[in-house]
Amino acid sequence: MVEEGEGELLAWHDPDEHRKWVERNKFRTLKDKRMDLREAVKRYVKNGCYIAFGGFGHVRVPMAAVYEIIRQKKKDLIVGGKTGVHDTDLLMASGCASKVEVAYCFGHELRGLSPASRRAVEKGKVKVASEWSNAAFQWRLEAAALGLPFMPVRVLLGTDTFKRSSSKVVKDPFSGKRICLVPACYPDVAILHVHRCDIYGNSQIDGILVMDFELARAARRLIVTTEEIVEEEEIRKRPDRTVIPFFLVDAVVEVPYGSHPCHMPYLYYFDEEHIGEWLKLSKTDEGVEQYLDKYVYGVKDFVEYLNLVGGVKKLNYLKKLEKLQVRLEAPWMER
Amino acid sequence: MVEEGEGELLAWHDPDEHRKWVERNKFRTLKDKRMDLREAVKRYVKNGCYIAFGGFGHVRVPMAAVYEIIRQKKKDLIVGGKTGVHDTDLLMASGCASKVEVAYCFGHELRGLSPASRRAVEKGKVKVASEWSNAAFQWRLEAAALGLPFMPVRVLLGTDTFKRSSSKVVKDPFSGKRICLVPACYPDVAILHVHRCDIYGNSQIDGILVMDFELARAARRLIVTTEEIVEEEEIRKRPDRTVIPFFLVDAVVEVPYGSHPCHMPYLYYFDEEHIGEWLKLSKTDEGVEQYLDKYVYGVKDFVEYLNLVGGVKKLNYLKKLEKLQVRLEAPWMER
Amino acid sequence: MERDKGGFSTIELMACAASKMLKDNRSVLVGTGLPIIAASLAQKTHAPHLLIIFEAGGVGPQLPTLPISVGDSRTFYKAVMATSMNYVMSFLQAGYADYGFLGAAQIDMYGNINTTVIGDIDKPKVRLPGSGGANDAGSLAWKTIIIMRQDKKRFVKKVDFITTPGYLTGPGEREKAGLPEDTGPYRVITQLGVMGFDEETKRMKLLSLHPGVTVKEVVENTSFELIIPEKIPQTPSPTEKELKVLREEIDPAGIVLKRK
Amino acid sequence: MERDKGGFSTIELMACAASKMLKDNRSVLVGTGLPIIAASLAQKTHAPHLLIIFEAGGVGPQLPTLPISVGDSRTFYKAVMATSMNYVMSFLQAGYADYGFLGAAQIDMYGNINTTVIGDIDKPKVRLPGSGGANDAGSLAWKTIIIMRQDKKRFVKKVDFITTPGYLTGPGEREKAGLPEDTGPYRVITQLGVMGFDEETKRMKLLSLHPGVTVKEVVENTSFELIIPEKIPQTPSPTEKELKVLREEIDPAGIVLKRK
Repeated sequence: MVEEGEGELLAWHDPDEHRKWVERNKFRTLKDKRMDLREAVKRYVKNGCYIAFGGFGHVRVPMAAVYEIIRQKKKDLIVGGKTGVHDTDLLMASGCASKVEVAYCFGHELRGLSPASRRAVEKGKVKVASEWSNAAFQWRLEAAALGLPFMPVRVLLGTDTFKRSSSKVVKDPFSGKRICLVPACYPDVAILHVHRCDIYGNSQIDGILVMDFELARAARRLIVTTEEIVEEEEIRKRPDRTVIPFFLVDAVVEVPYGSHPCHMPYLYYFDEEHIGEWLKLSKTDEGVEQYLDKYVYGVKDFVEYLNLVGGVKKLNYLKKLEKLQVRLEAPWMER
Repeated sequence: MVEEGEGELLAWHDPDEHRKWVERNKFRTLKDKRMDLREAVKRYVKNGCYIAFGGFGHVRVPMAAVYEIIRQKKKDLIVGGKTGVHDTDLLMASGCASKVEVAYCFGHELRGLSPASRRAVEKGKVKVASEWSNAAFQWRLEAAALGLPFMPVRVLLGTDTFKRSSSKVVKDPFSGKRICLVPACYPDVAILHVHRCDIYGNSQIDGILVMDFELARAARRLIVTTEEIVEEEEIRKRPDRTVIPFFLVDAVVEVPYGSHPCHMPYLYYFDEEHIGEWLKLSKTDEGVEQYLDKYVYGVKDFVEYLNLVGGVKKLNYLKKLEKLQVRLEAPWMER
Repeated sequence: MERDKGGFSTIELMACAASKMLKDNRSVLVGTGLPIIAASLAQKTHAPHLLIIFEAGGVGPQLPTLPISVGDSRTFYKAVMATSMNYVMSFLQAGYADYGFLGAAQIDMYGNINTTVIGDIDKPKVRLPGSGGANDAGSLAWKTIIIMRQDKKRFVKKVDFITTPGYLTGPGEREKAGLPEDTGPYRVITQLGVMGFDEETKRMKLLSLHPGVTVKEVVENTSFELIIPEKIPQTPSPTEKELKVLREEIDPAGIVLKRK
Repeated sequence: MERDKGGFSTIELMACAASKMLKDNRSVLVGTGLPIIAASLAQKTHAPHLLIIFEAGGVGPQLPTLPISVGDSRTFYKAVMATSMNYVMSFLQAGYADYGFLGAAQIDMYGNINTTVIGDIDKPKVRLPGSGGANDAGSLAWKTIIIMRQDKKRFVKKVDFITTPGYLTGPGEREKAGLPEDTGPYRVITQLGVMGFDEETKRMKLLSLHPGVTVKEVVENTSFELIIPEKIPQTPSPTEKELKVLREEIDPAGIVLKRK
């Protein structure tokens, strides 16, 4: 070994230990895994666990599940911030997360920085355990998906990002050159939002997969939230469309619009009004409380939340927006 | 390094050297790449080059291209025998190949061993450069697809297969355990048969991908033979169905039934009669000559070959067989 | 193999014996031939939730007929997923494959397997196909089951080439080599009986004799010292139901069951 | 940035300058904002075969409107391929990405970039988003183009944190660190001018001044010693055609071009 990052090594397991966990805990039983969000989060999101979410930025993020985690006041979550935007921002703002691994966090892309999670980190309420790049994080998930201890990569090298990661640099015995080894990342639980799945969890995603193909295999427990549940027959008709096979899945939760205010490709676009409201309110701790009281603690479930954010009219607008039938309006465009 | 295989290291490049090759030789120009098989093979399959084929066993193998290679009497090919069955058997039998890397060769699965290529190896006409497993070979292609010098794997370890490979064993700095590093395999040229593509090479494959997703990226030059050429628009309608993007592709050749006598999932099944004829004839060198004279040298193109093997009637039967509408008959079932 | 007096053939007996080893709610990586037949039989009898996986990418198919190749469209007919070898092999490596089936040209007392060459690798007497997916299954599946013919040339003191790892040179050697822990050969099924491996020494051990077969016959067809326990049960004969399923549902054309 | 006397805004000038750097028949990894605008402009002018790639998986889209996020469905609208980050990043690693666009909070004279933190990483004054795909593009793309604001707090002697590698501490250092050969920062585009890197020393060098900007202004807004050649051309003003394409086709709503 030539060099070693000083970041905290999290969510890593010796591959043999992980194999044994899989052997003892994951079964190929074709059983109905439907449950409600409350139950799924209660059962699989434990205080202190390492959690990662599907999607990217504000795209295909399982927001209904994120709200439910906050509603259940989970504590000390360690969040895999693999381009974690709205999800990680809310979890840090709400006090659910106490640690984060960062590839990209604290920002909302074009919309600007995240006041709440920045505050949480700057005040020391949330600790950054390590730094990564998007590709490095994603290759950590691939290493786990492949049951490996690490993946060799040609990024991070030479930077402080490497120094703050838990990677190692070694000499490649083939080329004689330095190469970076990123450790596998096996999240305790992952939550993904998909376009459709059957009651067993066989899932299809339309459009880009981002890192979900890898994440679904890397995670030990997997909750799938879905826009709709379809017949098993429909999945088996086109098996080459399956992105997640049932035996990886522990819970199936049907949540139409389950990514709101994020964007579900082909179905609905970003709700900029709502994201804007959050970005405005989250400038202060009081604003965060106000937001959570209204949209999370104050509603009994996701349907009530959807009504509160604008109901059918808003959802129809977001659908039209996705289909390019209306023009985008966004608070951040006004500036 | 703990241990080192003594197999010949082939098709490996220093990743920096490969990157420079890519930068100089591969372009993103969206141009019509259609050409006939003769031209494609002439242009990209050079004597002495390292070649690999798509598909698996007798499934989705670009046989029309294999016949064309033999017709052009290419010499000293090094074949990546990543479950190379009918393709590698013919290339060794015809004298085109002089070296092979073996994961699985010399056999036709249930149909028995390959008399011709076994003879070629046993008589020393073809040299086995190295031994692999299927997974190891496929991870070599993945390493190349990722632009890496190697992939860590947990196979080969402890065996003579390892000793005859060009892999190395090192100590994993994370777990402290031994791990095998398989070198990247960058074939000089690969030929894949796909269900459909556009004139630029954007390709779709239905059903399993085997290792073609990796091979298409690992190879420096890529010939795609296709059952049909479709409009660019059709590809762009469902971009998540694209398995090979155009800029990887150097030549597009439309060859309906281009996998015969192999099997194209959803379209046509194995031609057991023809495979049986080959297995019978290839028991002797004379038989091989007879086969090649009749089906390769004796025909001017693939259409003439298709007529010779049974024409429309045979093709209709193979289609019905694939759709489970008729019963399978095969010479090897008679034994 | 012909049908014997019991009303079943040895190959049918072997299929049933293999089938019984496969537990429900687990997964099995199969090849064509007897393994797929055994796995199908298990699904249709005691293990309805057994997941069948093919190395070329087929996961959990509803087989309409026996596949000829492990990449054949039958292997992903109405499947749960039609994916890639990378995906399937990654599952194996991550511990998701409970059983792997292998054939072998030679085997030694530690279950090391040769499917590469008879004679010297540089001057082969008989060149065999090589590993294929065998080394992968034998390295990564939790339990590997070997189906092969038993005779002195196949059950050898030292295999000509270790294609696929058994217990290598004895207990702990797999782990020392870096192979996944707690994996290795589980059963060897031949035309004579069923063998397992002694927990302590990892040496091959006779577990059951097929009806009509004697210990002497087994010993005479083995070139190494087999552990022979005092009491050796008989391999259970196929039940009526098993035979019916095998002959009428799984392989009505006799593609595998009626081959010699 | 307001429209100046020349009839175009600084941001329009920057978009045009960036656009001209992109050669035809090559590929560019873009983020949202100015990079996607510059790449679109190149496609619609001198580089019709420029391939646009997004890190989340969109490859070669026919953008119907400006995407807001790099994972947005617009990034794979009528695309050549909608794939994964693994696939796209693998392309970068294998040498298929010619250009990568980056933003930066701080940059030093070797083009090392900070987007992680202002102040101490353990006691951040301002916590920034971190690398995202920046380290990847900066490590793997052949040429990285940085677009940022130029002032003394951003063009610094030493960045608070090297998020993304420039030339590190000088010539040969990238290669020594194990990064791909012949890669690195190519251009820095600011509101004042365009900078490149000296071939020999790898230090930042002024290449052109935007209309109306003086060398003095540039120097006053840079905390490190910039190489100033004797003759410094003016950054070409946008043409009528470029402005028309920018305003009417690429960003008619002014999502990026009219932002402050």
